[in-house]
Amino acid sequence: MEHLSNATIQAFYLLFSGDRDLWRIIGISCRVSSLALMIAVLPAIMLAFILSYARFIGRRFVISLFNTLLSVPAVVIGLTFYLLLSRQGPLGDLHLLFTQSAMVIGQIALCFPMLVAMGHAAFQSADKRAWETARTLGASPLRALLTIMREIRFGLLAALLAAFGRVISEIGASMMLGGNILYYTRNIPTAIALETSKGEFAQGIALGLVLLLFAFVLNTSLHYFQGKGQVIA
Amino acid sequence: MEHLSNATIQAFYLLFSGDRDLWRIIGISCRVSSLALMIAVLPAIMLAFILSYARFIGRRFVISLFNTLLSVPAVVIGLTFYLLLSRQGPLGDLHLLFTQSAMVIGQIALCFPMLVAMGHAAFQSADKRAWETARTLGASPLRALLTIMREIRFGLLAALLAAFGRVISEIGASMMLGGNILYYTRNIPTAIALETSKGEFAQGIALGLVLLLFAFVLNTSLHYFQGKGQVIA
Amino acid sequence: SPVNKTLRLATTTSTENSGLLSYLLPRFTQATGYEVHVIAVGTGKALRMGQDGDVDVVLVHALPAETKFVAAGYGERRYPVMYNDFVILGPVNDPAGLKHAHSVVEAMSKISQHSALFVSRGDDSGTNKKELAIWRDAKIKPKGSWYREAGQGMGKVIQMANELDAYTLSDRGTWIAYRDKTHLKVIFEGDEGLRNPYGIIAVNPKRYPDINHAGAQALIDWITSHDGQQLIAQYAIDGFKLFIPSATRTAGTDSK
Amino acid sequence: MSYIAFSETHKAFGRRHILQGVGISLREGQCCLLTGQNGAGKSTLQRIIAGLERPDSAQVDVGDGYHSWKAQRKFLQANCVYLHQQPFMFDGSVAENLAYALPRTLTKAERLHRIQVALTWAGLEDIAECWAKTISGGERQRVALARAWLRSPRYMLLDEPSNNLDEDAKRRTLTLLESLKVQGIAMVVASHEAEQYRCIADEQLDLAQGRISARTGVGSTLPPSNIIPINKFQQA
Amino acid sequence: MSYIAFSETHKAFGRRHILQGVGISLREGQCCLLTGQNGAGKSTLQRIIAGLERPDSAQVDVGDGYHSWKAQRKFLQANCVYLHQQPFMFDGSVAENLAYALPRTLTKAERLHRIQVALTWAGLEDIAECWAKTISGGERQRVALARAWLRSPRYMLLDEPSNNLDEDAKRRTLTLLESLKVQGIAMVVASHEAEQYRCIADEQLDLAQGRISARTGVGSTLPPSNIIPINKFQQA
Ligand SMILES: Nc1ncnc2c1ncn2[C@@H]1O[C@H](COP(=O)(O)OP(=O)(O)OP(=O)(O)O)[C@@H](O)[C@H]1O
Ligand SMILES: Nc1ncnc2c1ncn2[C@@H]1O[C@H](COP(=O)(O)OP(=O)(O)OP(=O)(O)O)[C@@H](O)[C@H]1O
Ligand SMILES: [Mg+2]
Ligand SMILES: [Mg+2]
Repeated sequence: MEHLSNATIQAFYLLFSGDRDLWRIIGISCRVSSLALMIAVLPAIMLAFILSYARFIGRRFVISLFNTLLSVPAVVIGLTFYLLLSRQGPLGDLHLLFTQSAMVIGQIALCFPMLVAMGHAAFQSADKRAWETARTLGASPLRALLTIMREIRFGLLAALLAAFGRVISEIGASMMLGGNILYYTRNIPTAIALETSKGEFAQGIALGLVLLLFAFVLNTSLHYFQGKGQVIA
Repeated sequence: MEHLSNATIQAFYLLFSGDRDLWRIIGISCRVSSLALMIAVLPAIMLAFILSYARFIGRRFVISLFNTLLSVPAVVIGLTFYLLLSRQGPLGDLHLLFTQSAMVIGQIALCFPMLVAMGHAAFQSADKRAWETARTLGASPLRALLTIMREIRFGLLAALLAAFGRVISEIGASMMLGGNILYYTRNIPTAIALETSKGEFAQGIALGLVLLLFAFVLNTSLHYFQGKGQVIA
Repeated sequence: SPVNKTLRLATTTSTENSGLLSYLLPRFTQATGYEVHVIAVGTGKALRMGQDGDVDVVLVHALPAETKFVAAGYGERRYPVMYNDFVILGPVNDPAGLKHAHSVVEAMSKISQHSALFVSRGDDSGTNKKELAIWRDAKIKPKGSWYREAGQGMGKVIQMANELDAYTLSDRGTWIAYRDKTHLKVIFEGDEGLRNPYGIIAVNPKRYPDINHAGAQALIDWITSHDGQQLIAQYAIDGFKLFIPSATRTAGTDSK
Repeated sequence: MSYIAFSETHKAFGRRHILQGVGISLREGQCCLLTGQNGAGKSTLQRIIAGLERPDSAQVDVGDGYHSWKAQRKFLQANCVYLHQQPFMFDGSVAENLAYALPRTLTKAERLHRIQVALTWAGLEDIAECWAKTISGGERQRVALARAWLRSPRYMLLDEPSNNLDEDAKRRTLTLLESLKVQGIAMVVASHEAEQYRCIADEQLDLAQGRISARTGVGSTLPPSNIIPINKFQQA
Repeated sequence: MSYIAFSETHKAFGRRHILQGVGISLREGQCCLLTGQNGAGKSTLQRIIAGLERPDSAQVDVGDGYHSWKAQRKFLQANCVYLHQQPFMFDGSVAENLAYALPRTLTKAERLHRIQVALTWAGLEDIAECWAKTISGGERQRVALARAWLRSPRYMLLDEPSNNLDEDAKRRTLTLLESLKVQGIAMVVASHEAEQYRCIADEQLDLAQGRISARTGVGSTLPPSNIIPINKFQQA
């Protein structure tokens, strides 16, 4: 335990003394995960909206499907894209394997179902009159959509945070597709996995705390934008 | 690719021909994850409810905290409990390490924040009048709570499915705390990880499909209970 | 039959992935009644589990670390069990010309001279430690974009080297298991400096009186016995022998 | 004789001081008509009486002397029913919504019987099995009223009960309230259609500028309840 | 002269056939009072006219001959405003809710001006900055009415517009509707308080058993709109 607190202190020391390796790892985590989220979020929200407001055959099947995809281990996603991107795979010519792009692709595949499933639950909870009122007051479909999104922003934010949590903390896909190459594709979770596999548990935990700190800062700032978390009539 | 379809066919063959090893692995996955969920769900929902309906200092901090905990990699959870349960740790005398109980503990820690954060988002979306109407019509607080839960069952179900997805697919905690011991603590995701590390990609994917199949069956049956997923006034 | 039937063995992924353990251990169980729970992790983590008393016995391949482990009193004694050797894998066309090297140090120097891509385990495993020792002997600080530290298991690193057309250092067991799945070939092998010895150490019962020391000793006794060694010698994948038994010598360190 | 008396009730939302020392009392079999402009605080007052909204301060007597609202809240919630200005329907059929208000100790036959009576009274037999969230505005109001009635409380706080109702339903509502009065139930009806309720109201309280400004005895021969000195209540 | 004419409008919910071939037409500057018992289908009809609810079948003419509802839906949504029976407030202040209905092309000064006018009309200056989700029932209704007015549509479908309003607000609403009529806006007002609207209604349609059973010209000297032969419309 003492060991642990030492390692934590050391990790924070490295963090704030601007240790280059550590910041690089953090930078890769941030870049890859935020890119993946940014790419996934719009289409996912649109799909969630369509699944809530449109009526078509197979709608419930699609919803079930996305809920099911939440149960796919990151390593299976990683593996699937590995086989696609590998030299012998159909997309081998792109030479994407073991690059950050490959990690981004894997993470998109990971957070997309989460965004759709949770986003759908959020849209589902919206008052139907919100859409009607917006439309009848002359809002374009896009504006009406934005209005509903504002109404359910708590739910959408929760979806976003859950998706963020999923991509920032996953190891399977980053490991398979990125290869955990120092300075190139090693991000915080794969670095943690590495330290752990070395038996350097304290280092692993300390890195975990760094990750937590980042997530907490992000969270709190998002909550700030969201306003009061109160139940209203 | 051909390799892959062969492995899939083989995996399903094993599945339906009642291969003992495979079913044991599946059984361990189901037992551990469902136990973890069952233990976590009630306290988590209660906490989510309190965070939505009660007013106390530090409430928003607690909400942020649980959202942040979504970003903790499974391996860090695994590591933390490893250090607690290891012989030298404070709980070493329980001799829980490398048992299914340890896996259950790790998975509880993994799904609890998910249930609280998503459950809170769901309660947040409830109409305040639901609680008031229930109470004024003579419902006990418990019955009123159940009534609200019924009103927001879509959101709660989504929370449950997300939590299920998290525990059924996580590798880090099961690997660290269970040790991936064949017949004892090897579950589907750790088996996938093992096959993958052996380069047996096809086996890995095939096991992933088995997992998917299970998740899909569970999902569809849950959706059946939930009723129509429609937006209403 | 024994009182405490379950025995926990922490070992490296290479022994587990090569299939050796699933070949040996059922026979051990038959002979002694002990059931072995295998926890396959990296060498560093395996030793750490022994140190913490979470397992009863460790089977690893990182001689200096093992010596330290025993010296620190974490383990009782180290018994040599077997060895295999490391090989340098690389693309068939061998861009750095390793084929003509006379020693492993020379071979590795060539890689760095040509700045040919090299994928390192980078995870402090036995194999990684071996690789670093060779770099040290060659007086080279591996750095630069040609040197990729992967931080993953052996199998993954072979796959990566395959994808990147890079060189890498692998143990023979994993290589044999993977040889059908890659374009890589063994480019350099057979040097004395590439030997990879495995040792088995029972966790010190003085530190943890309630661990299954009897079982650990039984496993050690069995695996270093004539029968056990015979079985190791016979173990082969597709006709390739993977391990050479080495327990005939007395307990302690085996010669380099 | 049971009663509830509120005095010195204050409530502000932000800087807007809505109730500034309001006093009101509800007595067995009395119907009190609460009027006032939009935003005067009628609903707020009713919600406070029903134990649903916390006042900034209030003295409440439910027969055991004046205590804080918080101390009396349990009693208020258990004995009052508040009919929301925009009633809320639970997810389920109309019949299920009605069943919600029944005590859970009743036998099944008794439950069915009471629900049937309520459905008949409200003219909702046809839509008993409809999903309550989609019924029309007036049907919703009827269900809410019937549901509140099935709860058989001692105090009823009705917020605009005749909203959305058609002529016939309005008439039936009045008849219902009259019979409830006879059964000894105390009522506070907030409405903008005062004339409708004149015939059953014992007094009319007009809420303006945070105070009850006009207290008119209507119909009833009793003096307006609020004027009865507090000590007289406590002797009762 | 702009108009909308619906004919043969059918709508069923499950097995309940709510509208069975209803015809109605809205013409510039005409106010049509829609009455009927609870559950008669008034709201449903208005929602269909506003393009919000899909009828099972309907023939709709908006000046270009009869087409299906689906084909005319865009026009209906763009030209009609429907005031919900229980109005919905967006998350935001009262002023923001009003601003929502304004065209986005206006200058800022113009926006502010119009909002100010609406606030003044509705008597909501005091609560302009209040969070619209928590305002009182009557305030809500006023905001919704003012918001619909700011949209300046050609057709207004008002569902119980005087619900929850106090006397003063009711009077103002009538005045507003009168002036809107003069501006040439066509209105359909569904209400259970028919007498209130008699003075501005040109005709009263009574919905019962899925049909418009009584067509009474009120006040206006024009014949009831539905009786005008369709071909006459098409010439216009
Ligand atoms: N939760 C709240 N937060 C902030 N302001 C509120 C809240 N509830 C009510 N108000 C304000 O308090 C005032 C009184 O509201 P209340 O609903 O009691 O009025 P009312 O007399 O019932 O009016 P109406 O006749 O319109 O129903 C209103 O101006 C309203 O905006
Ligand atoms: N979405 C829906 N699903 C099922 N039934 C519905 C739906 N909407 C309305 N109904 C039913 O259709 C009937 C007509 O409803 P509508 O709201 O049009 O009545 P209304 O004439 O406006 O009544 P009120 O005077 O009570 O407002 C009602 O019986 C209602 O239960
Ligand atoms: Mg009110
Ligand atoms: Mg209606």
